[in-house]
Amino acid sequence: MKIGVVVFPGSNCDHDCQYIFQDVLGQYVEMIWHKETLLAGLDAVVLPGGFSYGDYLRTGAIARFSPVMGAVKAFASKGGLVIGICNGFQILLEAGLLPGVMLRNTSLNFICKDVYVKVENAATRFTNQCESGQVLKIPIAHADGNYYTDPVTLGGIKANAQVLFRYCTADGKVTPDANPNGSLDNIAGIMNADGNVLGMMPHPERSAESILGNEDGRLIFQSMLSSFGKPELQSRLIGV
Amino acid sequence: MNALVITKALLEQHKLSDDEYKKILEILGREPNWTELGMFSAMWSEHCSYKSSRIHLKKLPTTGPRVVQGPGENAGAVDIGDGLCAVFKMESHNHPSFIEPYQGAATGVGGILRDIFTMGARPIALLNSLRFGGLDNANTRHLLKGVVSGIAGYGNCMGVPTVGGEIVFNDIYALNPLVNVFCLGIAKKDKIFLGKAAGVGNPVIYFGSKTGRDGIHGATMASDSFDEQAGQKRPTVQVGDPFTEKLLLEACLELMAGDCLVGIQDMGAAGLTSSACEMASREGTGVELELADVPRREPRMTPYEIMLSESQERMLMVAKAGREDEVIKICRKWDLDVAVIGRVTDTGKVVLKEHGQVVAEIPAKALADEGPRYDRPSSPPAYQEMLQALNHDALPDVKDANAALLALLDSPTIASKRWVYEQYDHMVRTNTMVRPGSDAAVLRVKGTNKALALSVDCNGRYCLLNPYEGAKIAIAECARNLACSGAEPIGVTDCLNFGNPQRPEVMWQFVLAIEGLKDACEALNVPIVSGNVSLYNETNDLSIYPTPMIGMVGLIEEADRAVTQWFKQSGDAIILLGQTREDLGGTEYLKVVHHREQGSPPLLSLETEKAVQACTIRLIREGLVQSAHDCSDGGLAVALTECCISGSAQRLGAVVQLPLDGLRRDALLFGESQSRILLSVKAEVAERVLNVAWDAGVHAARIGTVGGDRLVIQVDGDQRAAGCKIDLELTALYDHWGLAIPRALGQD
Amino acid sequence: MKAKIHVTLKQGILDPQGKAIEHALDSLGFKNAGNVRVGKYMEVDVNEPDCAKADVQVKQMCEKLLANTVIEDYRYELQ
Amino acid sequence: MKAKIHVTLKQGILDPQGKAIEHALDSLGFKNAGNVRVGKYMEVDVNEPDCAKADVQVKQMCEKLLANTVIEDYRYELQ
Ligand SMILES: Nc1ncnc2c1ncn2[C@@H]1O[C@H](COP(=O)(O)OP(=O)(O)O)[C@@H](O)[C@H]1O
Ligand SMILES: [Mg+2]
Repeated sequence: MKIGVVVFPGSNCDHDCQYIFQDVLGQYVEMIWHKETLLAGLDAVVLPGGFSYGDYLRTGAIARFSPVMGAVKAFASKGGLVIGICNGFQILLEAGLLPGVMLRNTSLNFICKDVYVKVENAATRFTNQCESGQVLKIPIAHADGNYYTDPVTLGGIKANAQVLFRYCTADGKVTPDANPNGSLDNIAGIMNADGNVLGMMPHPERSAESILGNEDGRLIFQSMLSSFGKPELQSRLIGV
Repeated sequence: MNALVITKALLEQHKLSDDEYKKILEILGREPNWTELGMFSAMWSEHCSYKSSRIHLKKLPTTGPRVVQGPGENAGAVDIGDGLCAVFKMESHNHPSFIEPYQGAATGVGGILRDIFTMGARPIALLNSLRFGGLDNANTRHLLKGVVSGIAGYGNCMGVPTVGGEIVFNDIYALNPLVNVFCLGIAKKDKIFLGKAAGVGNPVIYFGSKTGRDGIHGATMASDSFDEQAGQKRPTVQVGDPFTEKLLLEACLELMAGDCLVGIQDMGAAGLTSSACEMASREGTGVELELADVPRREPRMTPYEIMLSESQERMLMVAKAGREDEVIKICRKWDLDVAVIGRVTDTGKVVLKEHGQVVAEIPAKALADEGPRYDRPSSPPAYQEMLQALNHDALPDVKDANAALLALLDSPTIASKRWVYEQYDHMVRTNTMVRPGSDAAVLRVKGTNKALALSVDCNGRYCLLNPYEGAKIAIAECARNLACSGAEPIGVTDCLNFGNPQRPEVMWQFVLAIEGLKDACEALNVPIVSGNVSLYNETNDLSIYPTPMIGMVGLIEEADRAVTQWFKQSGDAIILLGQTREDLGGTEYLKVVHHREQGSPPLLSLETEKAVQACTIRLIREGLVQSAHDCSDGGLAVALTECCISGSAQRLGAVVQLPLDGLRRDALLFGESQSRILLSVKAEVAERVLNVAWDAGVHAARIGTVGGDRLVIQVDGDQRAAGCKIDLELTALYDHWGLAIPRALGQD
Repeated sequence: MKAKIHVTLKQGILDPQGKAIEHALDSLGFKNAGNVRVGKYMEVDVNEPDCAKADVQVKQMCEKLLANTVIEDYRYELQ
Repeated sequence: MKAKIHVTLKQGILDPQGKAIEHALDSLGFKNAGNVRVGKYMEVDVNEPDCAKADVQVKQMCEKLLANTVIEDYRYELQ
């Protein structure tokens, strides 16, 4: 699989995403400077985490005007796979590729810790290697992950099974206590109606190697690969 | 050059003594102008010139087979094999953080990061050592919140994980908090960059942010004591811009990947002045700069302001002549301001021009290296004997050990720092194998099988009671934290925070502490490769405790062998390495329960320490160890508690049986005897582990078993052992240890 | 000309910052204070002598970048 | 009464946000825009009918909490 990882000024999980796809999963990865206007020959695009443009003004607000975002929109509209992680999710929201906005965490603090998310829909190109209802342990690291949208939109994405991940307890209960940031309906990740654009706040790339003590996040990347018909990964697995 | 009347008041403002001024006259052969006076003042400040400390720092051991770069450059570098080296350093930002905690701490992080990436290393980890007053004080709470969010704000945005640190709360730091930040980066061994202005005719290039009027006199302020008028020093506050620094980092690394760069240095304290004169001085060259070409944020800045501004996120580099366009192109790609502002010369002088007119001219060496050096008088304070006297007979032994343990767990110095490190991104760059919360942070080194372990440590109270022993213990404990993860120490950086060096008792503390660091480093065979001195940490004439903060780096050859401090499995055997003595002096127990900070710090035998650490590392390497945790603040009872409840995945209880062996009950449970490490091992290898230890000459005993949902510590012995039993539910222990800090902050 | 721009959260949108400040004011003893709302205030120099043109430009800046109109309102004055 | 409070960075203090926004406006084609400064705008209800007393309170809130007077200025109106 050919994967493009977009580098915005201020991206800081770009290398981490590159490492997972290239060094751990053995895929072909291209780093894409944000001034690029063409995305040719790629199977999937990653918008990595970080602080694009320092997250000044609003998270993702400036990055969405980067030249590359026009290409990302075109890529997505032709059905290309796009995954936005953390800041990448925030950019997808600002760019209108996914509905809703991010508010500040209710604690106002940046929060970095492991959380549990429940897979709400396992029949997608991002989750097909998970069981429906499966609980994944994946870390979050953000100050603005408090997802919000209007009730009509919320109703729509729920009805359409676009909510892929919700914050939950270790045993899979979606409770207010399990919600780390005040996110509406405990939403941790959503996809678009066409099912090819995913935004999620937790960082699967940080929990995809046994040497880091957790491989749950890997299921998401493996799902992406398998949706390209490559369930048998020729991956160079590190630390297994 | 405009004439200037040098008055006493003007010199005082610039913190230059009469003798120092005389020396300036000698060097120049004339009176300095205002700009030159300012430049001397900044470069000869304590902060930049180390005038009170330099002759003592020379005693520190700084060499070894792994040392690639020792003190003197932006940071030290140590060989870790595979063609790589670890580049690291620690810095203080105490005074700025007291004035404006968020920005002070943030710009401290910014400064130490630049020190690392100017060397050609990509920063991969930050740690921080903090000292505050008691949390019952509203201003301390404000400082703590501000400092923590400042560190988070900068480090998180940069994408460099903050993987560890330590915090001590003591009223002595209430009006003089300490904010020390440590950074480590990885560089190719043959691609280390130095701050050298080599090659006459080569262009001197400025890049990064524009220059504003921020922080003028920051370097002299860092050498200021505070008084009630601290508020008036406020305009010197600098605002950090981590986004620009991130661009600066990427631009630097991209420039360094090519071959157009000759030398590079960041503009830290004393801004353009220090970078220009130090780069020239190191190489024996001169530089000539045109100030009109310096990118500026504000109109009508004078040469004085331009040269002394401490605007953040700026760099100075010397490139190969003719390669300017390449450099400019890369800087522009990263949206940075960039300008060729001068050339390297062979005059040995820093010459500054404004629109072609010379506005300052000073020999570079004189500014950078020939500042004053003082051998300041030192003598022990009159109260030293009183401090050390501790009559054990006057201290009632513990009657309710459960209550004493809970009180210790409530002490914010001992309590979990989770509230702090959850605000730091400690996982970005996906190297963090052991996150904050264990004795040392462990990071794998991508592309190798190795890992690095990092720890920062210092017990200021020990150093107050005995500066020599306290400093020794700081080194020993730091190394012990590394050993508990399975790492061999390979290098040290320090940040020596002391009071006013013009007080003989402060100099006495300083000199003894240096002796202690030296002896401990030599015994443990680990060099000091970088460091920083922060003096004048006093407010209203009250000096802080001597606090020689230590940052240590350790190497683990096989990353997957690293262990953490918490228990792993029911049924595992608990083994204590090392011996418990009657060490109550200077303990947290004495402070919390008896409200005394007195006595002699625990005895440390460097020989024993070395044996215990070597034994632990060996056992871990052989894969025999499930968990390892050293006994420090709060002694054995607190260490056992932490083994039970500090793991994030699960909590596991323990049943422990200790012999009293003629000790006091409190000394057994809460005494801080050195060179002790708690291991948990699979029951079937317990015997073997004990044998390995005894064969290595290390005292070892099986003291209990992991399991259950309580911590039970029984003490056998005579009648005197009564009341000494600890028996508490893990949930109760966690309710104190885990929540003490958020509770004190009203955020539980 | 100078544009003075206010960006505020729409009515009914949760304001975590406002809430936190309200809470802090309360614990500082300002029992009278309530209903805190936090927004942004920006000043932008617009080098355009024609008032009407400047107005169009500032409006576009707000719509495109300065406000997220899903949750925020904006208003501005030109001076 | 309602207090409308503006908190802005002091003259000469670096405004990283303003800088980034300026840059963004420029690349969006707003070549006329410059010198962007970003501050906070807050509204606080003060349940105190006496104007003079309310004034004292709001001033204190600003000094103690709402503004960081080391680097920020504030001003307010009461309505
Ligand atoms: N300021 C801080 N920032 C990040 N982590 C911290 C900080 N203070 C403490 N920690 C973490 O909390 C854990 C316990 O710290 P400490 O009690 O000082 O350990 P030790 O006594 O072993 O040196 C360590 O993992 C440490 O890294
Ligand atoms: Mg320890």
